[in-house]
Amino acid sequence: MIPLSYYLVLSAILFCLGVAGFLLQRNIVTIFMSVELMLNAVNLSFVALSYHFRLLDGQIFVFFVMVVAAAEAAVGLGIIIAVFRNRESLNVDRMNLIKW
Amino acid sequence: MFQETIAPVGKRTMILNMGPQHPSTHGVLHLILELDGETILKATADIGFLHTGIEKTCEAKTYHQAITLTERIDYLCPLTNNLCYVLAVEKLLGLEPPSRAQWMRVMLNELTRIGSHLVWLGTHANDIGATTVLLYCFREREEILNLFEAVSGQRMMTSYFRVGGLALEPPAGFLKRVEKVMATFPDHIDEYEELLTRNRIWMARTKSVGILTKEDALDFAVSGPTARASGIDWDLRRDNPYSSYDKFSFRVPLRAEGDIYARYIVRMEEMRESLKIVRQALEGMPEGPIQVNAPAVVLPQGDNRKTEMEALIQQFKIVIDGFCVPPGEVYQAVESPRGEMGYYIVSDGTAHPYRVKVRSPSFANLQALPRLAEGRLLSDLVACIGSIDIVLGEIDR
Amino acid sequence: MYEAFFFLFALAAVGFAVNLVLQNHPIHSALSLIGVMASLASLYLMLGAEFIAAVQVIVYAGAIMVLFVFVIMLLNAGEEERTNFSRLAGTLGVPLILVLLASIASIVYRIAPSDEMVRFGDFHGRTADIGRMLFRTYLLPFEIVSILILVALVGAVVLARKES
Amino acid sequence: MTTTVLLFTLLKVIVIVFVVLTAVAYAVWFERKVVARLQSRWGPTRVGPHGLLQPLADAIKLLTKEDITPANVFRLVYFLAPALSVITALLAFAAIPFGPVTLVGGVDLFQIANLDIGVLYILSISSMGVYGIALAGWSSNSKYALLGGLRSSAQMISYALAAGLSLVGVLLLSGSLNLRDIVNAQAGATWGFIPHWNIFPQLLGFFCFLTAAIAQTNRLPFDLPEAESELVAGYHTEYSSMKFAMFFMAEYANMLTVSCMVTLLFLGGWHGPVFGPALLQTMLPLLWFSLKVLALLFLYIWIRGTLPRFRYDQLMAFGWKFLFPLALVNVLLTSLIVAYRAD
Repeated sequence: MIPLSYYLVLSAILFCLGVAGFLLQRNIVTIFMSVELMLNAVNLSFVALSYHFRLLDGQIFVFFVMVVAAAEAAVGLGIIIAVFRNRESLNVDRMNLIKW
Repeated sequence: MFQETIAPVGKRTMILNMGPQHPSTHGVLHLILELDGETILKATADIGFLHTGIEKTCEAKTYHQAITLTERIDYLCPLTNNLCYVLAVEKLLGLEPPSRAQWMRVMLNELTRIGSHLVWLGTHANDIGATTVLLYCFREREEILNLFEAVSGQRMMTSYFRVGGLALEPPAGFLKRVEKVMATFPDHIDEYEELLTRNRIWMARTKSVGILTKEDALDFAVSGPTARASGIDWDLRRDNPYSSYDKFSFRVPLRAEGDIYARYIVRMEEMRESLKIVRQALEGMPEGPIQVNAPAVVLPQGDNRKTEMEALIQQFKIVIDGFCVPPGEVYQAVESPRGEMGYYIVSDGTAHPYRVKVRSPSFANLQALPRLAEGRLLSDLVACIGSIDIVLGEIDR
Repeated sequence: MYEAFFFLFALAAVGFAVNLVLQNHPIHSALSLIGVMASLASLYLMLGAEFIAAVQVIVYAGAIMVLFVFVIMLLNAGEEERTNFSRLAGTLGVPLILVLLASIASIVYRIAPSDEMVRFGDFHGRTADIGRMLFRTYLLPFEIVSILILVALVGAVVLARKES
Repeated sequence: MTTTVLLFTLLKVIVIVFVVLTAVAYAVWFERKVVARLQSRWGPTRVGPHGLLQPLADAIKLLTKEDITPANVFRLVYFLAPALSVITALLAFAAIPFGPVTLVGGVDLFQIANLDIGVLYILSISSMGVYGIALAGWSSNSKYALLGGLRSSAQMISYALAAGLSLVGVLLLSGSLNLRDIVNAQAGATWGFIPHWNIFPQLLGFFCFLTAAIAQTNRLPFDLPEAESELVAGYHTEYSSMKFAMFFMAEYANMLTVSCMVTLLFLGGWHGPVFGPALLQTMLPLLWFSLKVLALLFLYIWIRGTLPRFRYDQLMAFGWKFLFPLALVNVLLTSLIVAYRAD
């Protein structure tokens, strides 16, 4: 038996790790993966709450999140490839053309 | 508009050293490839891994001994090399072998051509992934090698052609045996064609891939089936006949497309034409001696050596000193399975050639490879290498 | 047994996530993320969401992450050197993240019923029901998401196209 | 769950893994034999009668060979990749039922776990199999291996889609994701001799799935990731000894999985004429199942012995422009028919 809140706290931990990765990593691919980690953390909350309410709507939301993540990955990786072709680097600090 | 912003500034390319140890470089070809992904931007051939110094070694041998070296140049068609060298020396000496020897030479040469094309087809198909064809081809090649063994005692390094004729009288019933083997061949060729010619994947892999235009083929001095697939109607057997090829009727297969498929079709048809030539040779094989009557050049035959003093001395002289060839130079070309195989021999009047230079078809054909493969995928390169049918021994000599 | 499995997968997920953040090489981060996703799929199974668990593995771990790995391999970029790393992010970021975590946790404990226990098999999300809901209640979002993914597809093709 | 049931289940898992591994070893023998006969050779003949002990000899050889780790590999990933390949290949067998429900002591003998989402489970496990190959290619730090890994990851994603879609028709017909239910829906026969197998209404789906599955298992004509004439050995160029053997095992285990899947989904699973005494009646379904799997394996090998290999761009074009639309058409047609019948 596990209290439901354990799942939610686990989700929070994963989300915060995602945020940390987003902030600490310099590699654009890893940053992108940190975003995916955050999405996954939220998905866990959805599934846990779906269990709590005995409703499937939460799971369907997870489904939608996955589809959006897939779309995001396709476009995002396309952009990364384009950027890499231009700048020969995946470091976000080097992508500072429009930074003032 | 934004296309410009994402245009590649510095292309990241990869240098891939393909070979000399690689399953489909047909020996020890080393290709330096510049790849963008799998697309070949630049292909450079690095040859010389199989350099054996045969041309130079010939200078230290007598004209007779050099025969055994020539067939090691191209291990897929030893008899063609023998023939070319022997014809060149005969030209210098002004000898004309008897017609039976000439017809035997033609027949064995065409058998060699079939055998060589079988190896080409097997390895080429294997490169493209059709493994079964390889096994089928080697099964049939085995029959041809058995014939060589029967006639000369050797399967590959036969040294069967000698200056002035043949080395030995073919064994009794040899022609019958050839006939029997040849009778099965049309079916075998049909079998290969069934597996490949109308195969969708085969056509997709070979059609309009590795195109060599007629102009390029001429510029690169490409010869043989590779040139004929690009629409160059040139076959030395017909256009510059030697060894009484003019007495045979055969068609020279020709295609205009210049792609891998055209080369495949040309070689397949050549095999059928070679069969025709072999059959004509079997039907019209003249009787008579197998060697020209030139005691100073030709080794005495049979039991003469055991009963006649002159024959023994003759044998001794030819073997120890060799025979002298009048000074001069000669170029003799024959149509090898790969194209124009030519021997340029300079004689200074001694028993050793002053210089032997081999014009090898694979060497010229290999030059066309970068033109065929650049801008295409790695898989196409493999198919292209197979389609120009190179033998590294002949390139490096 | 259920507790053991929960802590196993939860610890695995957290461990992989930490590894993701700390690794220098993107391929190791990607592998860690795959580990997180696999652990999460197991947790979904334990919550009775077996369809979501399967889709998590097929779509997330089996397709999206393959794309990531493919891109990392394609670009074949090694470890990035650490450049003008923002000191502010280092000194302030980590404490702030901890604060964020603490606040979320406290809210979870305030709101979530503490007596609610997860029992395996209590709730079973049947695939057929999910399908029914997806195509009845959530038909419009489903269609919108379909168009979204089509747009993303076209966008990705345009981005990755080599100008000839 | 009592301890005896637990122990019994554990024993069952071990036995099934053992059987699967043996089947994998003999699948290799079978392939060598059949390909040899197709190519008018003999195949293995020396070790045991008809070379039947050849798999054993191969195993000893591979186990005792020197295990070479090249100098500049990414060690962790390099060691992980073959294990990942084998584990994902073997995990798929957890959900495959080999015969009808046969309870002994409360444990089903012929299936490890009867999952409600059996089809999805196997699809998801097989979609994880790509990591073994892709990571092996990447971590070897070799150009040939890298090209092989790149090829495989692109190929697997493309064909997983077609494979999944081509199964939708079957799922629509049987209305379940449970493999056992799907097989049971195919019981019986029309007029006593045409079995109710899904292959008849789902011929298109059968073709699509088989093709996509051959591509997913990296077999000719789709064996680009290891195309030996182009990439030397593709993704496992730098592997030797047991690590190489693990990729080999994974490939054949995947072939077996696919053959089992096709048997279950399209060929009526273990259904076939059942007669005779009770013991025979329990064994016959197993026999039918094995025979069908064997026939599919033979098909695999037959294709390998006949066809040349695709080129990379042609493979992609075939997957996306031909197979994928075909699978979509199949879904459309089947759903129309199902909807029409439901009215």
